[in-house]
Amino acid sequence: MSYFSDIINGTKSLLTGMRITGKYFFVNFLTRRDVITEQYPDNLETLKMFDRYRGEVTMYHNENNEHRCDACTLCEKACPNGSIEIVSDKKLNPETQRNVRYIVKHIYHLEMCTMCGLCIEACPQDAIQWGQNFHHVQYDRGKLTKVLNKPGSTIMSKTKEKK
Amino acid sequence: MILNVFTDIHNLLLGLMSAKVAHITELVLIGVAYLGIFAVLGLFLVWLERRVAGFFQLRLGPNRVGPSGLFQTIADALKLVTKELTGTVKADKQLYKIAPYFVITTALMTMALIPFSHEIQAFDINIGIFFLISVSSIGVLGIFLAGWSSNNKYSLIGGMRTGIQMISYELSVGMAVVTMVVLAGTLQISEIVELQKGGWFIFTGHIPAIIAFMIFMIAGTAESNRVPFDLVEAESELGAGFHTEYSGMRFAYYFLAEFVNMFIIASIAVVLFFGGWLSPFGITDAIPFAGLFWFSVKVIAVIFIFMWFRWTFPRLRIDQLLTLEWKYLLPINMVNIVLMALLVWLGLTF
Amino acid sequence: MMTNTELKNKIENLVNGLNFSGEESDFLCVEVPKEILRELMTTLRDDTELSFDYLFALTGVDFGNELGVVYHLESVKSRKLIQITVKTEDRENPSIDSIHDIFPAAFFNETEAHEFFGIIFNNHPDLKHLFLPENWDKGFPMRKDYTDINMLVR
Amino acid sequence: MEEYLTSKLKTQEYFLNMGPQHPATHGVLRLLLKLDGEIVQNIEMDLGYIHRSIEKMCERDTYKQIIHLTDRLDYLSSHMNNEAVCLLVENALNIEITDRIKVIRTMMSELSRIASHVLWWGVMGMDTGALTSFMYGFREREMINDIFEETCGARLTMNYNVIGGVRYDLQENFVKRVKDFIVHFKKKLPEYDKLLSNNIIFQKRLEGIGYISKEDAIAYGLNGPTARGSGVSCDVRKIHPYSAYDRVDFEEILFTEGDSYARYRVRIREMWESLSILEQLVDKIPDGEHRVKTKAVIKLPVGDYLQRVESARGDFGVYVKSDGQKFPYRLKFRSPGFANLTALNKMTKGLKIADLVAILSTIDVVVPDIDR
Repeated sequence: MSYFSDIINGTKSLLTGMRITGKYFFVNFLTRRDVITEQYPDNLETLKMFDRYRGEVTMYHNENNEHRCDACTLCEKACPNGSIEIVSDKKLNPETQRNVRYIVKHIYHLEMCTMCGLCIEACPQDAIQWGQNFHHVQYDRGKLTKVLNKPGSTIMSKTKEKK
Repeated sequence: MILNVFTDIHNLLLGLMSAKVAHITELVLIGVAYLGIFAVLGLFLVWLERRVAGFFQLRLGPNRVGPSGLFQTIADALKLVTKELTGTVKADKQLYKIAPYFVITTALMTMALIPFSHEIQAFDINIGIFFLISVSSIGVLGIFLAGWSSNNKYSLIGGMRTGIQMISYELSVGMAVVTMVVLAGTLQISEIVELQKGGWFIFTGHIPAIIAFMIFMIAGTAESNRVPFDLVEAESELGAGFHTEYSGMRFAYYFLAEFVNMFIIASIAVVLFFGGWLSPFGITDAIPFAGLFWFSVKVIAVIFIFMWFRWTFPRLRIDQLLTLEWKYLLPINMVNIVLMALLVWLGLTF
Repeated sequence: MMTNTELKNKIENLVNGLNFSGEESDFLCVEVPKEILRELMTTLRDDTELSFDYLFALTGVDFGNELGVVYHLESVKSRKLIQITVKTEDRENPSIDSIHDIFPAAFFNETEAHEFFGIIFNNHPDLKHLFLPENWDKGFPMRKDYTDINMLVR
Repeated sequence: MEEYLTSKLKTQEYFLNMGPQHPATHGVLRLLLKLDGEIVQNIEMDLGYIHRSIEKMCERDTYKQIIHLTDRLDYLSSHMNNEAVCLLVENALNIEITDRIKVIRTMMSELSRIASHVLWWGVMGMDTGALTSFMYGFREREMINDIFEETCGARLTMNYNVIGGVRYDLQENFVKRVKDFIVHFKKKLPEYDKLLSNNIIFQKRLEGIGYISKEDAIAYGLNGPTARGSGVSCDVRKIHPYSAYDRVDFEEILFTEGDSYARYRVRIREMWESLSILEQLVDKIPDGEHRVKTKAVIKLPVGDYLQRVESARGDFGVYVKSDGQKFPYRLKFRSPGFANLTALNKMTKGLKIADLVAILSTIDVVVPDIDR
């Protein structure tokens, strides 16, 4: 007798499954309510990432094109994959009459970065921070190597308030 | 009115050439027309499948090219046409090239029997259903040859599975059809439809007809190699099964033929159970070509059920496939035929 | 549950020639000469009171002068953990007895230790390259003296 | 008749190369199958297609830098992997962490577990041919990933744990989002059962397939839900409680059938248990520091350290041999997937290719976890 009860129970289980998918079909067919996918390139304008989103490392520049990086190389040392290289030089500070290190290039290899955040934690000046940009697509890997300090930028004087 | 168009063309051709040549020309024209139907139908059904799948899966499906993504499949087809035809080095070249045409030809041949409406049916032979069943079983050769000739083990397994599956499920399709033929008393398709003017067979045949319909749907799914019986392709096991090594247009042939086969199975179901082109209660019987509308609606409804199966069920294993056929469907089918014969004999049908 | 000291005494009575340490830490560490490794493993597994029947991890270690394997065994019954170390001084042709027939779980782990440290496990039937390419001939990557130009040096 | 046939017909076993690119191998696992028709006679494994030698990389990294590498092992339970390394260092240095940290870590672990199991469920459906379950699983996973993204800044490689706590404090939205998720998921989990678990085809595909006995499960070192399907009690959350698991009330799911369907049901029931853990904790997140101060340079004393956590795949262990430097002398990740995979041959022998796919799915392999 289990032969027939097998058939009946089996059919019942199949119909239950069809009811679940059918429900979603008709809801989506009529109202699009349960559609969960993002319409990706279309929603670029409205797509906003969360504040903590780790997209890339950026350097904060204020409106006078000034940054806070004093070339201490702590971020370079903290990086596990060597994705940060700092090219620095020394110049004479006219006020204090002492040689001060300043950064020529803060090179950031996005292609090697694993977004671990150790550089940002290591930075004593809060000079580098997370950027929310996730759209890193490039046709050439070389374009992923970025220089974080903008051309012509200078270091902020210490008296200015920290961000 | 439109019927006149056919006569007009006929007369025009007769005026231009001798009767024999005109006849052949007409046949060619019909063949070309059916090729067109084949392609459009295939592309439309692919689009429908993807769109329906999208809604089942909380997605939208194709929605960029054309209204509601309707031209997406045409774009895909264009891409496939331009693609290189690759193959394995040690493939059996002749069989490898010939295999897709088996599938295409049989699909086209069976399509000739489909009564789109009262007026549109290319080939109304008096052994229609029998012809349909026998021709459609040639198609399996195409799949089998593809699996065999590709010189790929995945293809081979897929091809072997086809053989097993088709031989088994052909029986059930045939038996379910025979059940309905017992009720109809004829094999000619147009006659079967005409007989249903008094009521569709699924109602007049009641219990055995419903059982036959369910069996036909299950076996039909298996015949058209769709989930839950898509062991031939079984993308999680065999990659792409028998057409792993096919690319470009040859792949497109298989792809389209799969969908056209689904259409054919659905059409047979509509003809046998739901009165073909007949409108419900004969409301539009007077309007010519209204049958085309009703036929399409019914076929799409049946196809939707196939799609519903596909996007709900897991796949069976090969031994379970055979168990289902030989231990469940076949015995039930046999009892069902006897039941139907009894009903017809005792006059218990409506 | 047994304390580490009790465990130590218990094992000492069963097998001779072992070197114990780490009685205060979470798990008892045993250093075993490679000749009696199999004897110790069999005893630990089969003794009803100990029943260390679950090989948790098998780690190949390069000790500098020696190569060795660290086994972590656990008893499913008592959830007691024990660490067993076995060393071999021969760096050219290091060999340790395989325990894959005592603990089937060791089978692939021994293969791994073989290809990364070059330790040959006696009586292991299939010491093939599991992770590395089949034609790998650049030495044993996890050894301390292995160098690779692509390796980031700190 | 059969004797006559076997004497006349020449049959041959053949090899089928499954992977590294194959839909069912969940990544780049390569299996060399020895087949007799469709029946699997033997499986030879070839791993290492995604081997990055993370253990060797760890030997040149400080303990802080190791953490982000563990994300890349079993990427579906990256939080638990992080936690293992952090717990190891904290226990070794006796760093006292606050209750808040413990609770946050526990909640995140359970969310990760649900996210991993939900994905597994979807893929399980896909491997058996039911394609729709994948998207349904992703719907729930998306909600969890949003929680992660808002709290940790990343969806997959979370890297949320640091030594001595967690990187950021919880978002104010966190509690609300988790509560929303609990409500949502409680409605959707029964649907999972209706769609797949009770489906007759699905049951027949899994029942009695891939059997492994309790003794074999222990001997092969199986762990996690795979072993619990065979009745081996091996939940690290119960046997060696860490973080806040000693203060929540949950059940260790055990099934004794040992077949694929038992393993399937273990994971489904585990989602319910994770949900109940979340429910117990979500209203009772204690106040306090989210991160305690640690030394800038972390050096572990000479010795051997082992820390185990229950990741979504099972018993994840970190073994560190320290020589007192700031780099570990030898670090070993004991991966649960690798141990589970060793029993694949035993489970699959004599079954069909379709069964192999289903079994591979029920032991829930994540290839980076196996290759490390």
